[in-house]
Amino acid sequence: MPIYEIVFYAFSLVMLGAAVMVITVRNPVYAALSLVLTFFSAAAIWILLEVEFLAIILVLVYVGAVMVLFLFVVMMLDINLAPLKEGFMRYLPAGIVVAVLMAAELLMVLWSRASLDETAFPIPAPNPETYNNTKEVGLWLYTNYLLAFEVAGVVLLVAIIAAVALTLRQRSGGHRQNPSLQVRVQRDERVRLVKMKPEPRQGG
Amino acid sequence: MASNWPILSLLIWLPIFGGLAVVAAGEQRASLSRVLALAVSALTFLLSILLYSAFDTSTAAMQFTELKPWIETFDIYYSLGVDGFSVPLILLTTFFGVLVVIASWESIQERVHQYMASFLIMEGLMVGVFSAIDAMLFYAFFEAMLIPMFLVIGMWGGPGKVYASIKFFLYTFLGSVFMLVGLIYLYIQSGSWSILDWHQFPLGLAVQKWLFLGFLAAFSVKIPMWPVHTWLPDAHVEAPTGGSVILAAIMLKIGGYGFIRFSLPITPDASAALDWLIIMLSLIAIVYIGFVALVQQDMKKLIAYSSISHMGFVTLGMFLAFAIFQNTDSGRGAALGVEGAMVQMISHGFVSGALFLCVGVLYDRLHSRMISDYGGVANRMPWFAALAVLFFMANSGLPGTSGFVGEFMVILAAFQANFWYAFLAATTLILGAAYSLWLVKRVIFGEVTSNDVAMLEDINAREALVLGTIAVAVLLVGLWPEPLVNLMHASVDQLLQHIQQPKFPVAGI
Amino acid sequence: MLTLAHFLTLGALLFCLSVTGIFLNRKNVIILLMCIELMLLAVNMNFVAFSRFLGNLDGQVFVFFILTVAAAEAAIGLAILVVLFRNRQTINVTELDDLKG
Amino acid sequence: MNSANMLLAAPEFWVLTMACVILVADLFLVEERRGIIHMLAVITLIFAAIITLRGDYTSDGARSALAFNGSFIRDPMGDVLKLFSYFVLAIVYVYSKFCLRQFRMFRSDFYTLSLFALLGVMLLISANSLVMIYLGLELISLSSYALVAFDRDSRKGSEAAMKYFVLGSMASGMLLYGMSMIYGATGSVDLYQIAEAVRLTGSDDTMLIFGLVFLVVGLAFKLGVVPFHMWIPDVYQGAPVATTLFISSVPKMAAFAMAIRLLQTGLGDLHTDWSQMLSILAVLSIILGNLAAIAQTNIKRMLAYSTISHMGFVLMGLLPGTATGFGAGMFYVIVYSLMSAAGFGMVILLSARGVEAEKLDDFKGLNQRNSWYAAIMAMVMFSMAGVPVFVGFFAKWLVIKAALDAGLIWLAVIAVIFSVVGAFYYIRVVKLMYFDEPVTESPIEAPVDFRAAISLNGVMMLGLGIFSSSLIAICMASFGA
Amino acid sequence: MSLKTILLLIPLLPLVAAVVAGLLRNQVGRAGSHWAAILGVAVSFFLSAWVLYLQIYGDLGVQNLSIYTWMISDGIRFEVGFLIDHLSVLMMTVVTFVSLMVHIYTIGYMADDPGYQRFFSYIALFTFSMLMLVMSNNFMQLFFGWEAVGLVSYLLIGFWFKRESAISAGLKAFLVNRVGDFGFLLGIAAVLYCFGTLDYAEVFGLAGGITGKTVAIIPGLEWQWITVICICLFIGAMCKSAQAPLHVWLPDSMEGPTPISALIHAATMVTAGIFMVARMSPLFELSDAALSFVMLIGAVTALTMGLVGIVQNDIKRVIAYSTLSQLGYMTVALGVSAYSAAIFHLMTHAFFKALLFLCAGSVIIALHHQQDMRFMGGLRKQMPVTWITAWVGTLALIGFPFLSGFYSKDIIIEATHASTRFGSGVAYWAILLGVLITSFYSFRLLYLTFHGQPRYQVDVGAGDHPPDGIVQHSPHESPLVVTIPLVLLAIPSIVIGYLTIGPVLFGGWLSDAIVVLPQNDTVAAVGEHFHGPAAMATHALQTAPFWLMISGFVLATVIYRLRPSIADQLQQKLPGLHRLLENKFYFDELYQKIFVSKVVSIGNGLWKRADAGLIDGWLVNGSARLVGNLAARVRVWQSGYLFHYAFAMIVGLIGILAIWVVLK
Repeated sequence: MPIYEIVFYAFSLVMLGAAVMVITVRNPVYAALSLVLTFFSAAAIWILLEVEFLAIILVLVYVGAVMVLFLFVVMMLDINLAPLKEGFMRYLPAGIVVAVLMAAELLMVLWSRASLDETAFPIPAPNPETYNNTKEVGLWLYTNYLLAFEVAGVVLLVAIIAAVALTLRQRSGGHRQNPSLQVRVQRDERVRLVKMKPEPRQGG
Repeated sequence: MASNWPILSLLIWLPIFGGLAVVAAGEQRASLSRVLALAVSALTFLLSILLYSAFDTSTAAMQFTELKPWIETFDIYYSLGVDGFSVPLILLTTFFGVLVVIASWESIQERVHQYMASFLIMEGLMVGVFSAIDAMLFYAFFEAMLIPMFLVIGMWGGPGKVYASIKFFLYTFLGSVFMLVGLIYLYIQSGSWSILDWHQFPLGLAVQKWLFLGFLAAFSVKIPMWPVHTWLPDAHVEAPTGGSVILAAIMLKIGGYGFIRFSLPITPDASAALDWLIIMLSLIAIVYIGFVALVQQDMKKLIAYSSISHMGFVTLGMFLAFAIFQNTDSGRGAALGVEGAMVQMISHGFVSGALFLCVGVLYDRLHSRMISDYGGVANRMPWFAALAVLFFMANSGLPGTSGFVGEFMVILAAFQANFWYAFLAATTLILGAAYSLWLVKRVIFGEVTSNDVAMLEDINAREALVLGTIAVAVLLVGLWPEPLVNLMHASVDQLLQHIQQPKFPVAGI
Repeated sequence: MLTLAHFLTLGALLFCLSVTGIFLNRKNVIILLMCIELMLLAVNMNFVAFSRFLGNLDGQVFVFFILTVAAAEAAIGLAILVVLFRNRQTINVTELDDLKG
Repeated sequence: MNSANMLLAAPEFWVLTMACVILVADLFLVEERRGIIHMLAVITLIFAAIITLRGDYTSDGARSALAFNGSFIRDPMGDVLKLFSYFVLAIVYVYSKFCLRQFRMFRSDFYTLSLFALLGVMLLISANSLVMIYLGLELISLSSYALVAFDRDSRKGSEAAMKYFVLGSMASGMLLYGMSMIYGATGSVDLYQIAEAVRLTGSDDTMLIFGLVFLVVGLAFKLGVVPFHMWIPDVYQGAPVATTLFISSVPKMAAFAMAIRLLQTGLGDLHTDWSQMLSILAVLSIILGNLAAIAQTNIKRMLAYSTISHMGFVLMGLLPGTATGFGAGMFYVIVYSLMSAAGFGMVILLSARGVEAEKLDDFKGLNQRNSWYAAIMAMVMFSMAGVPVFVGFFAKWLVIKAALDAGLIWLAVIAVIFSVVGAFYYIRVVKLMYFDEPVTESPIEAPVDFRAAISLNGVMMLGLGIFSSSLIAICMASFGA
Repeated sequence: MSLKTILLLIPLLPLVAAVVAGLLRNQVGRAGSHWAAILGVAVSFFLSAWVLYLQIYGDLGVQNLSIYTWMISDGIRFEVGFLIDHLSVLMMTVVTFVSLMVHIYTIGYMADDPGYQRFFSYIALFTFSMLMLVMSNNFMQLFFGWEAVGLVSYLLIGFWFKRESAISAGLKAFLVNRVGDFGFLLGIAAVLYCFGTLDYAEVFGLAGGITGKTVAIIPGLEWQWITVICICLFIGAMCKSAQAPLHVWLPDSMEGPTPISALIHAATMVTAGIFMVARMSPLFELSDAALSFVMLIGAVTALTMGLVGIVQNDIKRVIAYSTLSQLGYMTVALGVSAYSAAIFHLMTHAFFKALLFLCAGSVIIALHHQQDMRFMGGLRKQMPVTWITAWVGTLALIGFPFLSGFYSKDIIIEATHASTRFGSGVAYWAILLGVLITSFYSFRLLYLTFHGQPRYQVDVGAGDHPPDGIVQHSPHESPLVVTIPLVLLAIPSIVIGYLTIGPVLFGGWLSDAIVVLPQNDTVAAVGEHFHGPAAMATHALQTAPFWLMISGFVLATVIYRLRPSIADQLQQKLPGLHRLLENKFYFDELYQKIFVSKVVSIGNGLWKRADAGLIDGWLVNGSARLVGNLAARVRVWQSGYLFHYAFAMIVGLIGILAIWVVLK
């Protein structure tokens, strides 16, 4: 069925193109948006693989949450964009060499050996109509992967604690009330009587 | 009764715990530290005399053995024992243990407790080296000994102490790690850490050669042999008197002891194959270092170089045996060489220790070690001069002093191997006398050269006691070495029997 | 025919791109964080493909956890970024060189 | 799954619970009462140890027990490593309290984050599937990133955290890539099943090797071996010393466990391949770590490079792939943790009034200021240098023996040569303490618990050395050797 | 008292005396120390004489006693023991007698020296050492004594240790002797190698067994073992007995106090080499090559050293060169297998040379330590006893008939003449010419010292260290403690030759110690013409030596007594020769150039270049530097830039991938 291939190649190209955009564009906002596109394309490809649950999650979590966070931070930090892209061209050749070398090695492995051919990994049949990917994944999550699931929760908790611990701070210039202190305050702490000579008149 | 005691353990741990006690006495109570140190070292010496008196000279087997598991998982035992090679060296160690404490009585005023403790701990560790028959235990003592010495040189040393102490530490450390690799290899092959087991363990020639080189790396640095000797002059020059004394009198001997305990019996065939190398290096040491010693300006450096030259006799004497077995039918001279090497070690211990003490006596008064700062010392310090001349004479191998015995035996043995070996070895008669007596001439004799020298006072009772004791020992060994040599006959015979047998696993390799 | 290799190739290329991005990008730390997300996507691609071709759900579950952790990572990463910016008023990678040698 | 199986993870649950309790308790405590948090954390560790010790899973003669569908394993190695993790962490807490108080950073976040990290460590140690390994690892990493940036106003701290974060994420990306390959090649994420599959397919499967390379890279990063070590010096230097103390000690044990799980339990049949890879990494680490450390003037950075070389030695233990080798590696990593804790503890001790004593020169003349502390530091340094009879020596000889067991004489020789090079900078510290005159005469003050802990830690350098027999036996027994 | 006790007492008494005088110097005081020393040596002398008596008249044969076992190693027994035969007992008696005389003399000579006790301690110690040497029954103990006398000689030459020249001379003496000991020790080692024992009796018993055995010390050159042994041993003797070219220490040793010049550097120690060769005669006899070598060395020494003596101005140096020359005679005698003649000359020489030295010493005291003969003259009136004894000594030295020197020297000349060994012709002419020279310089000495006008001035206010030619008080005869030894020594100088030549030389008296092969026995050949000492003396009037001696006398008389200007003229006419002699054939300069300065520059070179430069600077510190440089370089890699760190990881990844996935 060529339609599958067409869809696959189309989304793959979009995905890779968007990924290239991510690492090359000047503006981090553009980069973030390109990243959204990359994830979106990836989700599409996953749908092709009949991995519906994860595809949805990918869109929800990344496009919906993580990328918003990114954009938020980008905007908040108000970064001066001008100098940030300088010298990019200088390292591009080296970067390309690295990329090509690595890609060559990875692809050599993937293509040159027989381990990935159809006998080892036959093309799977499409899932039956009754198959519910989400349900199956859920089942696995809460049975075989119970501990992992809980730990994942702890990981998120740590992320929260860490984020709070890092960013929550009492600004020295900020105004916060401390009732305990307010109640216990003494007179002397509030009022200070100062005796001073009258200032001499300035000339003029 | 005495033989039932764990006497070796006592000899090791008494000084070590004594040292800890001394350091616990604290910096404020310096005189308590001194007295305590003296008491501990004296007690140790008495114990070692007990060891000597109970030692059975008729057998080559290990005596006073103790065996307790240490690291059972890897067959490492706390295994002690002594034979004819170790007993004299242990006695030497405990003897100098006492003397060093007395010699440092007044000259050390800063951090006395740490100083005394360092020496006591070092003493215990050195006895441990000489009495360990488990290779890992040996290695542990062998290396641990570096630490107190390192501290002694660095803390109480002269102006170049940092360079000298670090050089000392790293040089020796580098040498010994190669041995460690060899030891572990042997363990993997044999499944035992017992040196005695290794003596019997068959090994191919190629393996033996590598092991031999590993041992050589450790012991040649320690003893030290040319060309890995350059740490010694620096260490000696910068070390405080006590440090120099222990370094020269005992630590160098550990290298020679190592050759006897490890290289010769464990890798006899490699020793036989590579004896030319050792003999060559020893002869180079004797001649070359003799020349170098001649031109030294610093008294301690001169003595240090002369030590290297004398240690050349030790290695020469030990490895002559192989050349003798090859060149003669009778094998006569082999035992002479090995025993000569042992006697040379003991004697050198006395003599170089005494010489460093002599320099220390001068240094305490004038705070200089340079020859040119002295001259005509005999005018002001006649008793000192007499003793110093005696020791320098012993250093140049005068008959009647202990310095002669070892050299004599080794030269006689060398002749049995090859005329030229003896010829080159005997040049020490000239060179040794030249550098020793030239020093005597410049320092001790002559007119008083400076006001400083004119202010010198002769040795006090404490110094006289120290130097006099050694002088008696030097003369005693020189005039009647039989009791000393008798200690090691059995062990030497067994060693020589042993090294004549090839220990290849399969015939014909 | 879309074989496993197609998907793995896609993953591999994505992986290389992300790694190259980390190396190439010398000015903006945020892009680095994005590159890391790309890298995890590449990994996910592999897992999903394997899972599908092996007919084994383990891979998908793994991807689920990776996504979770990636989110947490992003949060912490951005938090650090904020702290960094507060302290140094810059997120230029070439200026992060107080610590060296 | 039954409740008995669940109980195998009781220590983990306990630590998790207590971490949450501390998290909440802090909300109700005023500044002055924060000491309670410290107490709670230490009590957590003590009870964790008790629970771990009481865990009885070998009653039917088995050497290990599985839980949670095989993703969690209890075995002697894990228990020993966990116990030492508690112990070291307890010492770390004692040191840190003093340190954090001095730097006015005494917040409960440190305790919660480090307890979560400990949880990660424990999970990683007990992980028996790729998923659990990944999660445990991330738990440690995420907590560590936060801990490195713990001093929010520190330029260096945030820089270090950023570097650590980017590189760490990259490394876990690589690790995951490897895991995906392993998963693809074996069809499972369970280590036992992976091992089974590897045995069936044989070791010449390219995909496996491919995955293995990435796994090794991930591992190498976590351990910090060359060339995946670059984060270590910067992070050690940039992080607050309390954090450095933590990340230099406890997580190394987890990383070691991870190496055992992945390489031995999972890919034991690929031993020849990973052993060769690790030998290259090991030798590079030993050489580079020792060389670079020589040029340092900052003691935290110096210890960082020394860590790199130590990790090279740890890898040497893995090379032969035998039980004694693993035991050697384990002994080394435990000993290293103790040495590292003591070393950084001394840095904390000398840090006065909010200034970190991270310059080597701060150690000048320590012997004259306080000879006992100088002696402790000297013991640590000699131990790190591998001088007998300090415990570091036994660690070194065990791994050298392992290298020789693996037939890698060249590696052993290089290792010993560079351990001499390394000895140079260790004894340089001793030189500063003993041979130089002090720069300041100010007395060194520390609370009693700190003094007790550092003394214990220092004496252990010698005590564990002389009486190393039992610890060695324990380590060996953990692997059935 | 058993014999063993007596024999033990002989050396030990001087040792005890030395210890008392030395270590208890403050307790016993000056008198105590000289009494201790004199008593010790005197008893020792009488005991020696008693043993001598027993040997001659009693039935005491050769005694070989072991005192104690020094060491047993490798199955070889190293013993300390005594071999008492005619040779050793003769030496013992001579040594103790001369020593006793010198002890007594010293009381006067050293009277106001601050090191008085030390001096007695040293000379008593010397006596002990020398006795141990001559009494030894094995090579090791011989070496002991050998070095011990060297040590005491060193200490005594440098006795006035404040004087730079004295301590230099001591050092020189010791070092040159060490060169000899070097050879000697190799010889001993060779003996052990060949015979497996160091005991005289055993070695001599086995000696015959090694003839024909050869060794290639330098590859391709086969030497007889026996020759190697003998030459090595003789090198030792060359140094101790100051044979050219190793004689250079002896003239310098005159820096020591005169009594020890007499005792050590004339009468006893320097003859140890002669004694040793005689003792080793069973070995030397087996090697013609070695004996030829010995003879030629002796001949060269006898002639050249005599020549040098002619131009010396220092009174003690003249006698020293005369000693050298006489030692040359003895060595020649050894070389022609006339061992007994050598020993005989040794004995007579001991008396008259000690006498001459002591006379010189007496003069030196009188002139307040002025030793230069150019500032003496005319002393015979002030110092009659010294003058007469000096004449006796001189006549004995030049070999005037009936005096002791005559017999011994004449026999040597005759024996050399009779020898057919290679080189004996040259040696004969050399020693013959030596007679003329001996006579010339001896009379020159006498004339310059005792005759003619005084060439010094008396100046009471000159102070303690007046310039040359000025003395504080006018000279007068020395005290009795000085003159009595002179007289006591003069007596044997006169009569001893006459009395003992018969038994010692021709009566086979020494045959229990000395072995001479019949074909080599030159003494026996000479003995065929011997008809008693008196006949020999009268016969001498017809021989060349006598007339040479007379012509030497005449020459000296003419030049130094009658026409003093001739000396100066000769000096101007033959500047080259004079300079050559005055500089003692440039031996010192040669050694200075070849050895001393070279040794120092070699030492400096090895030290600075090889040790400090190459090994330390290059290898040791160099590797430290290398590590340091590497460290600095490695450090730069840690650039602080995240992308570099990432790059390192990528490179690592790519690298491992490349090795394992691509290459494998």
